[in-house]
Amino acid sequence: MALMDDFVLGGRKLSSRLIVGTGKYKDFPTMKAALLASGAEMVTVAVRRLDLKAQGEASLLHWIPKEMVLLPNTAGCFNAEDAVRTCRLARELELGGENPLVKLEVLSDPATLLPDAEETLKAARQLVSEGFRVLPYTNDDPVSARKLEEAGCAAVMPLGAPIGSGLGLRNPYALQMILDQAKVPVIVDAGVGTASDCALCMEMGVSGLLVNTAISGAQDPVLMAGAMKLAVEAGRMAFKAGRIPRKLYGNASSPLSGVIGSR
Amino acid sequence: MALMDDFVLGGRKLSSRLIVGTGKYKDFPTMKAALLASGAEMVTVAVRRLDLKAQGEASLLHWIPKEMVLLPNTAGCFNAEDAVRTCRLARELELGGENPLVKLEVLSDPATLLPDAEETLKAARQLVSEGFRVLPYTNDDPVSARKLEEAGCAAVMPLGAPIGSGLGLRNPYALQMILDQAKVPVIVDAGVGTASDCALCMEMGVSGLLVNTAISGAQDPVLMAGAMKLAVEAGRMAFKAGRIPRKLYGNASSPLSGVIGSR
Amino acid sequence: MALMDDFVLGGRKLSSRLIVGTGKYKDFPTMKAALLASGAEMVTVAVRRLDLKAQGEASLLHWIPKEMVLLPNTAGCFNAEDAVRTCRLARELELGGENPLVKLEVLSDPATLLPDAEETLKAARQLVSEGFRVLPYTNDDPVSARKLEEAGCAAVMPLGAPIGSGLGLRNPYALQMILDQAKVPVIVDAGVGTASDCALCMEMGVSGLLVNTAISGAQDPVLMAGAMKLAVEAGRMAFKAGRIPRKLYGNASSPLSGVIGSR
Amino acid sequence: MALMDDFVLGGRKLSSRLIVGTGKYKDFPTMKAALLASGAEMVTVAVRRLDLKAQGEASLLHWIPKEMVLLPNTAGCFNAEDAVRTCRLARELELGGENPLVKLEVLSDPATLLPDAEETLKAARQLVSEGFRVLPYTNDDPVSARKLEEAGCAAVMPLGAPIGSGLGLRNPYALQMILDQAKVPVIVDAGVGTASDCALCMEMGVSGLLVNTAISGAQDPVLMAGAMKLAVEAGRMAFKAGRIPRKLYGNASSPLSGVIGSR
Amino acid sequence: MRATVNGELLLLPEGLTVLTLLQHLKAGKDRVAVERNGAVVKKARHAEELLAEGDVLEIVTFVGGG
Amino acid sequence: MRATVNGELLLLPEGLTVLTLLQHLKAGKDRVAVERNGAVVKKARHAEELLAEGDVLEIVTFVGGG
Amino acid sequence: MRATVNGELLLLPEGLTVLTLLQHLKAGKDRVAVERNGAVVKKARHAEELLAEGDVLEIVTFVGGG
Amino acid sequence: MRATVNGELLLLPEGLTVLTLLQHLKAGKDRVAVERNGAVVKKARHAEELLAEGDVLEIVTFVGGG
Repeated sequence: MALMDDFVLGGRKLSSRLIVGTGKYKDFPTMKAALLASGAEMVTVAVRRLDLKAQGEASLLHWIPKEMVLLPNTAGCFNAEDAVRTCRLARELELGGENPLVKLEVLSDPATLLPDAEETLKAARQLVSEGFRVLPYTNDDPVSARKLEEAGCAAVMPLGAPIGSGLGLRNPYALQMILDQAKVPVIVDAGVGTASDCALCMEMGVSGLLVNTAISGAQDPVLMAGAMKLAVEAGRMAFKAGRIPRKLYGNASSPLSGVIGSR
Repeated sequence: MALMDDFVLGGRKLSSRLIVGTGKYKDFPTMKAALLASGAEMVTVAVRRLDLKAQGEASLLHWIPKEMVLLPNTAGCFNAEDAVRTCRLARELELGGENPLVKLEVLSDPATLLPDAEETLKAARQLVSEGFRVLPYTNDDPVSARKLEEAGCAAVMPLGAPIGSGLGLRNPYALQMILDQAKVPVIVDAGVGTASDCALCMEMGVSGLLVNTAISGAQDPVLMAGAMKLAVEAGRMAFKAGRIPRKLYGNASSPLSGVIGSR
Repeated sequence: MALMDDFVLGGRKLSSRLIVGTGKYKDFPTMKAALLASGAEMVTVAVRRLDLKAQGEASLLHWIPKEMVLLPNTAGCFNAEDAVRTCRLARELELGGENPLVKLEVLSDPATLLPDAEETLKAARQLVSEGFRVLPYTNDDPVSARKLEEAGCAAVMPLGAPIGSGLGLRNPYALQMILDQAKVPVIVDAGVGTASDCALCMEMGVSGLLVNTAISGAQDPVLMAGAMKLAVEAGRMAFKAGRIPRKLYGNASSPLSGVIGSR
Repeated sequence: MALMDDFVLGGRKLSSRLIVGTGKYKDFPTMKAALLASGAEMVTVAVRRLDLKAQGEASLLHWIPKEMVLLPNTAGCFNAEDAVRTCRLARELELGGENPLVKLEVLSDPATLLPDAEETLKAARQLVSEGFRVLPYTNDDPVSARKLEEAGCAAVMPLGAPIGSGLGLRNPYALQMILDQAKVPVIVDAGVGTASDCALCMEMGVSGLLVNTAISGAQDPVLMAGAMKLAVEAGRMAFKAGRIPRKLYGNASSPLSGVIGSR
Repeated sequence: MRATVNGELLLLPEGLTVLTLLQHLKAGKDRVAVERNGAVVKKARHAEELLAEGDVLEIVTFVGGG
Repeated sequence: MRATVNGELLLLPEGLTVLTLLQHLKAGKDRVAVERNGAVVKKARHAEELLAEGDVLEIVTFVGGG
Repeated sequence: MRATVNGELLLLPEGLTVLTLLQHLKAGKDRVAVERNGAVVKKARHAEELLAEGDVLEIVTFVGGG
Repeated sequence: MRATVNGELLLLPEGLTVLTLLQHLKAGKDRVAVERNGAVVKKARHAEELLAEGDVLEIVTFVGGG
């Protein structure tokens, strides 16, 4: 049974709550099969220097289904200025559009790959002023998230765990606080390791997830993409369905009366 | 994308790995809708004294889709003897069949609803000798599980948490040990609270789950049934797909080279 | 500050709630130093065949401080009968005593080292009938614990995790249920990995802990023994002191009024 | 057995690794008894407007043992400027001293009481330039911690959980990353609920803890203070002693050979 | 004739078989199974199996359960 | 003369110094620090520092905190 | 004429525009965007925008990323 | 005379008691307990208890354990 609850992210109406990356696939055909299996309607892409030596090399874009919305990111930028310049180029690459969507990602260092909240905020303010719809990747500090929302970002995208770590949601308490205060969509970006991580985040009420390594790095990326698709839907449905409360002592699911031999 | 991997449980070939209960629904129509939404092919039913006063009351069986396999349980029994008698009556109710399937459940007390491993084992040995295909509900002690398997049970069904508690999988270490040693299907029975609990258990490699209260007790049982269906499939697919390893420090999903401004 | 709350275990009044084992030390002097550092008043010993070839070899007992109560165990027994015979020999080794204390341990197999609850219960009933004060090592199933208590055991000693695993308390829910029902002392036996594991168990209200590998296997056993001693005391005191409740949103520890610059 | 490993915090040599607050006690005598029971050598105090109406009221300082080092905090400040002004007044209150110690605490809002990393960093830079020894309370983001260290802070004090929440260490992964990179002492500040939380943090290798509400808010603050003292020592000793590794399958602590009845 | 049916002592007409008992109790509507004095009475024997004074009978059916 | 002390507008005698203000307020009993118009007034200067119309003063002390 | 393109110093023919540069570099096959001395050159202006000695150019495209 | 001691078949002198067996085995140094054919021999009876052909004896002591 399908649940009809689209949501709007950066002005785009989406029915799939799973956004997937296009990095680190062993080849383009595998990537394309995984993108299709994921059911994603939005995919992230990176902006990089054209390789002047690689003549006539196949282009990424030929392998991304046309109907999928491109979400350019600023991965690889370690300060606000580079991130802003990258977004301006991304806008040009996307052939304009009034309010281009960008995934803002300003990292602190190559070792931890953690976001630099200070620089991310600086870049977000600039980009918003230039008309971008900014989806910022951030840490799980509710204060950073609030400031990004106040800066006019179209969503906040806290990490579940470091990029590529596969640790899942390390701090549900922090995510709960972010959800309690946010008026824009909350997307968990980075850290997912497997399908149940997606379901768990969705059950907490996040609007969606952004996953790359957990799919592209799986032994069978296409199968994992399908698993993530179902897990995100399952988690959303469970969130809507209203789970039973947790208690130490349970209740019988079969009637305790009418048993044979009783008096 | 659908994953084709049927499994055999007590001689029945099943493609759905979610078994659901029929207890505690507010009415039969809701139950039927939930059963259908769950995609289950096997449903548990309890054996109880006929209510001599309730004339012409609607029967449970009219509301269970014909194609679903009935799995009679011995819920409510607190000793081996009552459980065995209940199974014999269940066989009669099922109109014979060579090797009738039963869910053996011998509880220790109404407060904790925990299984009595000693009595369960005693009943299992008797029932196997009478030709029953026994699916025993048990605690999460790997030794109990091994003895039930050695007694000839068709599967072992350890709890994730107490019946109706909604605590999910409380002790993944114990379940892992049970999986490491079992040569029969391992079904997690009882304790599930929400969809992610199902995905998590499936990702560990269990053959399936048995869920009742988490569906019938949800605010929207039909929607939760659908969520569980997807979560079980998602977890199974993720298990097959081979997740990425967990590590404290991750890896970039976008290339770190070719960034603008670099030298 | 010292907390005065002795407890009685198998008829012995103890002020230390840490019981330690004497196995797997690299040498006797290290063992003795660790026993002293642990502050233990009761130590476990195993019963084994005398090595007929080892002439004049130093004896374990010479290295155990005289004031420490010996608790002979039945480690290495895999069925009730061997355990009972071992206890009878232990009684003789202890030079009689009216109601000798024994740690009953009947394991299921050398791979998991998990207790065999069924055989343990059988042995417990026999030993109680022979006047032993039985301290049974058992799994964390509240039903097993209750049956052992009903059989007349002087305490129940559920595992925190498998012997020597160092995983700490894997299932606090199960331990809580055991504590809720037990009228005899509950001792967590096996599974402890480090000091905080001890504190955590004591804070839940257990009467004490039994630790061996986590001390003898530490890089510095004597220092770890001291750490465990303090952790057990700390956990007991915290349990008595009554901790603050957990909540997602906290409260300021400094007054929020009277800050400079405010109006 | 006592472990001799003093550490230096903001130029002060300390043998106790537990720093305690002076807030929220029901009365001064209880506070004093708790401070003594905690064994703390450094205590935090807040800077507040003198109450012009409260004539001749007892002073906090009369109740703090003279030998304890005062650590003034900037609690209640919600921006860098107020925090800096508060520190300047604190320096005057402390009657000068070359490089006064301050606990820098800039909160984001009264609801979450979470630190504002951006403002904290701004204030830290200013205070360091004025010769203060800054001990900053911060979130558990390793990037914030690194920037504070680079700004010249004498330590970093990440939260374990929100102030007064009693949730303990919510994100050990983040703390581990902070420890991996820090060259200054790491003190866990805020979030502790009970003794085992202290032991656990110390076992990870933090230099110390700062606790207030968990002591002052306990049913018996003096007893809890004693529990925390022991837990901090226990955790430190366990860290130094080198714990056994965790594994799913354990090892016997008693020899498996020489059992009676064997061949 | 008296018999205990599902835990209740009932006064029943003489000469009932399991089948006529079920009809007497209007228990036909459901799929049921019958245990007499601790042993199952197979459906095939419902018509022949005569009840006796003091019988203890259990008449069961399927109900919702987990 | 009017001055704001700890957020309250007070009417004070003319010619007060920080020191005489503290005496006037009976604020001697505690260890206190004073900020005048945003800048700390060192203890050594309490006797000389004359207050002026409209001054904004903060007089602080230590209280319990975490 | 020398210019730095994607971090490499290149010797280029005189009088190139952004458009002819891209053709010169056979960079037509992909969707690209160009930054000249820190400012984006809109596609519409590629044909007019003349390059100058010492220009620093970035020519970028989309690649896989997360 | 042959007897199995701690799992090993030993050839022993005739007429041994438990006590003289222990001396023969130089097993005096430790605190030991003895089981003969499945039953404990109390220390008080070590001097009288005569061994017989084919006895199965277990001589145990305390060793380190957890």
